[in-house]
Amino acid sequence: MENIEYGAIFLQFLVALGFVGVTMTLTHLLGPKRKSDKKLENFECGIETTGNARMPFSIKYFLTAILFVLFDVEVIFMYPWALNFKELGAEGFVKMLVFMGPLLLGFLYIYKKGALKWE
Amino acid sequence: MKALILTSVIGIATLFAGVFKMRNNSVWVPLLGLLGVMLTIVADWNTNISWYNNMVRFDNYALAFSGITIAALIFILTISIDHYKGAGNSIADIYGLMVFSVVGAIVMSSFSNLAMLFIGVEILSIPVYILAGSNRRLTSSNESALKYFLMGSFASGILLFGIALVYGATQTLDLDQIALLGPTVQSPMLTIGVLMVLSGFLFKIAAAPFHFWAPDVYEGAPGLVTAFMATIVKTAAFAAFFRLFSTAFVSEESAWFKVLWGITAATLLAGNLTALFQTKMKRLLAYSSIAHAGYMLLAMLTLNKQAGGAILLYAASYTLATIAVFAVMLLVSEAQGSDSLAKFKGLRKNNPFLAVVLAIALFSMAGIPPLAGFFSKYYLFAIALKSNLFYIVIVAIVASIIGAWYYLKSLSMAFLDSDEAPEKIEVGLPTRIVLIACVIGALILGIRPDLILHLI
Amino acid sequence: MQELLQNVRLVPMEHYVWLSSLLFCIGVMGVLLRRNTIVMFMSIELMLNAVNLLLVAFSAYANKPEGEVFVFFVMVVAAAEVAVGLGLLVMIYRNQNTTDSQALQTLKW
Amino acid sequence: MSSSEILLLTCLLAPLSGAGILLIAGRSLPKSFASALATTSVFLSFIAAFLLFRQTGAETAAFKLNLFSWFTAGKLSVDMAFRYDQLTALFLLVITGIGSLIHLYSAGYMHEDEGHNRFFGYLNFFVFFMIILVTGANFAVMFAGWEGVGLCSYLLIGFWYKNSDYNLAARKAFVMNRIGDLGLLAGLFMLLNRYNTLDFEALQEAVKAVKSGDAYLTTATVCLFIGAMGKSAQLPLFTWLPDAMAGPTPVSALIHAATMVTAGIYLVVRNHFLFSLTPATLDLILYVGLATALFAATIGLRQNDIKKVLAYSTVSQLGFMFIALGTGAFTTGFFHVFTHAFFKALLFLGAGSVIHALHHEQDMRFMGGLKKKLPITWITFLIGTIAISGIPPLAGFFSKDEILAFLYAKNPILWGLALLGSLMTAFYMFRLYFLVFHGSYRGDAHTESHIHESPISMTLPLMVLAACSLIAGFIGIPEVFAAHSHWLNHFLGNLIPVQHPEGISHSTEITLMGVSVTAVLVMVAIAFRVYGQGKVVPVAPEEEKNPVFKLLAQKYRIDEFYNFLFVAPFNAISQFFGKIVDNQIVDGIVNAMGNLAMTTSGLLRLLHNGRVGTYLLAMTLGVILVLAYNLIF
Repeated sequence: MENIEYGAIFLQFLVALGFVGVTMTLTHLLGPKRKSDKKLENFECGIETTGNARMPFSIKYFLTAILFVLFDVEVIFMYPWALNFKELGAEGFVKMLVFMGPLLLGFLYIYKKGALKWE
Repeated sequence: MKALILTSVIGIATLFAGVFKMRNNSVWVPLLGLLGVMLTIVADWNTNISWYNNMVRFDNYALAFSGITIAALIFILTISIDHYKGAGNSIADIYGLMVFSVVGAIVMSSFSNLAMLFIGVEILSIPVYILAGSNRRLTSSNESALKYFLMGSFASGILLFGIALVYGATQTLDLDQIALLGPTVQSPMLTIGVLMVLSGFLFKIAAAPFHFWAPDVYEGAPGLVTAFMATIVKTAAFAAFFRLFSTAFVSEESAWFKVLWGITAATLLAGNLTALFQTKMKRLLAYSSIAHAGYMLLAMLTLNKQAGGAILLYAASYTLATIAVFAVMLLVSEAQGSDSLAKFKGLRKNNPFLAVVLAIALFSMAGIPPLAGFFSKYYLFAIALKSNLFYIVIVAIVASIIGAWYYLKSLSMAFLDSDEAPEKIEVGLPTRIVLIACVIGALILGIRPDLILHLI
Repeated sequence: MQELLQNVRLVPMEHYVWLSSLLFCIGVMGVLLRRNTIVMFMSIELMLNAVNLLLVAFSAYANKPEGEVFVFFVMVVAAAEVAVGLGLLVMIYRNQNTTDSQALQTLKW
Repeated sequence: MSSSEILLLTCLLAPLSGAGILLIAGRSLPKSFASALATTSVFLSFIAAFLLFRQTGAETAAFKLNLFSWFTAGKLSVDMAFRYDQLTALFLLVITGIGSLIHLYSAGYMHEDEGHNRFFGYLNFFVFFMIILVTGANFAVMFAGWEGVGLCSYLLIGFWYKNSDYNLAARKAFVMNRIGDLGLLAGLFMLLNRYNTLDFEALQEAVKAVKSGDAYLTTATVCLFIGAMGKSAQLPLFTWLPDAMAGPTPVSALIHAATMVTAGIYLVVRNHFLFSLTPATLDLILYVGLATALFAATIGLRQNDIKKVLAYSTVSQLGFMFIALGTGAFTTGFFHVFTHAFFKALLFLGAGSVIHALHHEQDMRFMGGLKKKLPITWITFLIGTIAISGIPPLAGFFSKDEILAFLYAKNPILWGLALLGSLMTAFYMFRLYFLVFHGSYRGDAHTESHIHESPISMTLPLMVLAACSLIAGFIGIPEVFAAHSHWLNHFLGNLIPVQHPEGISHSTEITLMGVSVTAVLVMVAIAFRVYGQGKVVPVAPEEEKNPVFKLLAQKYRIDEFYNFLFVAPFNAISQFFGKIVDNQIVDGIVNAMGNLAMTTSGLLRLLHNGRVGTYLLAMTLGVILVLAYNLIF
């Protein structure tokens, strides 16, 4: 590795972080504080909120999506294994089974808990 | 390694005990299983084997700290038999999460690779985020979980960035390699990485100025979970902290020593001083746990070999006292409807047993001989003085005087006479056993501290 | 594989360090400045991903795979964290009817 | 195990087993059994101590009883070891002897109390720790005893826990003592740091090469002395002792007069080899002792609570002991501990007997004329009063006179000041005595009809202690009167080098004695004039019409003159010290520290505003601080 001088970079990094911190503290301390409904409103998208805030949204849908993400992400461990499948041989296969076992147990658990029932 | 695998299996088994509707008996699965784990720890003693290309190493240090966390969990589970009486099936999930969290604690006390450190920290933390919010209907529990989660994952990010920088500078994640290469690396990346890892740890142990989350989270979380956080999470964090900084990062001592010195002093003072004003037991204990972290940081500063034993002794005596205080607090606040200090007034009248246990536990925390708390503090001060850390010891002694004040203040509540004294509180057999075990433990460690001190 | 590493090394390492530091700082600022909990989660994810980029770059330069393997673990852990975080958020939203991180401040002093 | 070792172990374990039984099974035991058990266990301890003492002569070598290795930390290894030598022997006799008498006394005094058995449990526990304190062969064991007696004292001061004032008093004592302990610990660590041992013998060997006035050692001894100041209630850490009178009177007698408060003196005497190497510390001890002796005595002049007078007198007498230590006369300091233990225990128990008879009335304004009603208490109390005032041949005379002689050798001005202190002692003690026992009864009639002498279990200890107060002084007859008559110097001679007041001829010494005795007698006479008639407020002479009586009234003018010359200034000074210095300045400093802590606490608390944004910001600033710390500092 070439010997690059990183000191300057990190000084920059520090200054950046420090600037954020200092400005926030200062504005927090110096700024006038007026609280009104308008000010407390969300302005993330610039669109006025309309209608009932209690929008009905499906917990079931959310749950399934989250569970999908969890199990889906575990698949990344299978990519390197699949690429080196031949080199790793039988031992690698057994190890992958050991990895998949608890995952399946997890699946069994959520199934038994009824997390996948739609009704 | 047996301990690690077995504990994970117990965690899964506990979850399934809930699925198969074992109801209130589900606690026996982790309880008996963890007793088994304790046996494997004893069996593995003095083996010192490293596993999987030195990802984890089960030396005596790792076994001793794993043992403390597992023992603490056994105590907490035993108390929960009474505490969660009549709760539904989801109780098994809570037990399961606690066991999984302890898996993380075991990883944190045995890692010898930075990747394992990160994984350990996350396995420890993620279940606790859920546990903190496990009282779903209660706003305070929600708030506690949200705060803990936001700040915890923020801190994880910082810790991870630090690990990445250390990896960049040394091109390895292995602790032994880092210790070997550390002195030869010139890159400031190593220094900055070490300091960011340090910040991540300081959050986990709730050292000032990273301690703000602790009182809120402790106060809002359900009582047993708070006890869990105050004992197991803290012990595990210190185990990992000391393991990392006394081996791999020693060469960078010049970078972190001074700042840790300042933080130790700040933690000692902030914890003890803020506690003076508290009127609620749980919040008071949160500040006191911050202060106790300060004492243990003292050992970090010395970094000699005895410091590991001193931290172990301190963690053990602190765990015993904390569990006893929490058990009493849970009983009282359940009977009185609040954990405000005023509700402890006159406890002695109808509940002398609880009052005496409280007294011994608080005396131990205040560091009054001949209890465990005194000797554990004494050793920390002694090794700190040996390392010529004169001024910080003075700060620590002043802090412990302030500490003694509020411990005694809360205690004298229990011994005052009051017309509103709590009625006789029924103490179940399991809780009684835990309380007596804690008191005896505090006495034994006070009389023969070297039983634990020289384990490692 | 080696070709890929060659390509990674075409960019000087300091550029990777710059970029991921910048991403990390943006993440930190996001956490600090935003009040919507979901956006705060996203910012934290950004911090983690900045680290992932850094790890991959270091790993490629050192010609050692451990950094890349570590990234897998970080991703899995991040996914678990997000699952838990969103779960908590849904719980809070159902109870409090808001995702504002400052709405909850009953625990203090 | 040799017979001596078995005796020493008995001495230790007897009170412990008593305490164990009483504290564990106390509730279910009948009161009479509990008090008998407690008294017997301490008496057993006394017998063992006495048998041990019988075997001990001046030449007997010290022996060490090593029970087990307590703990090891690095190079340091501390044993649970006990040491028996001449100094320990005498201390053990005092502790167990007076201890058993006070146990016996308490059996009568506490008979009506509902916490009777618990009380005896604590008392036994105290005796156990006190024995540990004086027998410990190293600082660690001694410190265990030191903390143990502190704990028992805390428990006993707050014994009547239903009164929150008493709890406050207990807490004050606890906190004050912690401040002292801080000094003691700091001293210990300094010694440990340099000599790597805590064992007294090893330490004595280790400092042999150190030359006098070594700065490090001076700092260490000053720290040790701060510990002694806390325990022995010296300026400025003394305010807890008068408050500690909230505890039951036998406790005041045993713990806060005879034994525990002398632990500070024990500490210095035990480590005389350290202190004699540090003249600066000795000077500090001398001046602190002198200031305390005077200060407490002036306050004692004006107190109306019988126990408060005795408490201030104890503080003052402790000051005298430190004066002796400060002149380097360690044996003399111990001598005063020894005599003081007897007469002060006697006075407290006597006061307890009075309080018991008057149904817990402690204010002397509502006493008076009790000598007929409480004859035994009266006689014994009088003996105690004479003894403390330093009138020969009672105990107090010998020890106090020795202190004064040493002080004269050092500096006649200091001698004058100390003499003033001892004169005030005589004055307020006789004031107390006259107000309580002479004149006529000033309380209400109902109580008067119920006054009766205390039971035998209470009067017997009084009589024994009175006998001891009569004769205890003879263990240290001044060498002026006969050569080699000072038994105490001889007995402790091998352990502690004997000092003699330098540059004082025999005739000077006798003159000094004469001066002090005469002055004391004058003081007694004045006290009698002012308070002896039983009229605290004299009749106004203006009311007298008859010129003859007017002439008689001139005598009252003399009274007023006395009043003006002695009582009024004393009162003023006493008021000044009691109200201004004690309440405002000393308490003020202590309170200011407390307020500072509370204010900081309140401010720090406000940082926890409950907003997760603030916390995250604090954390980020923390990270920046950690990263930038090395750049800034």
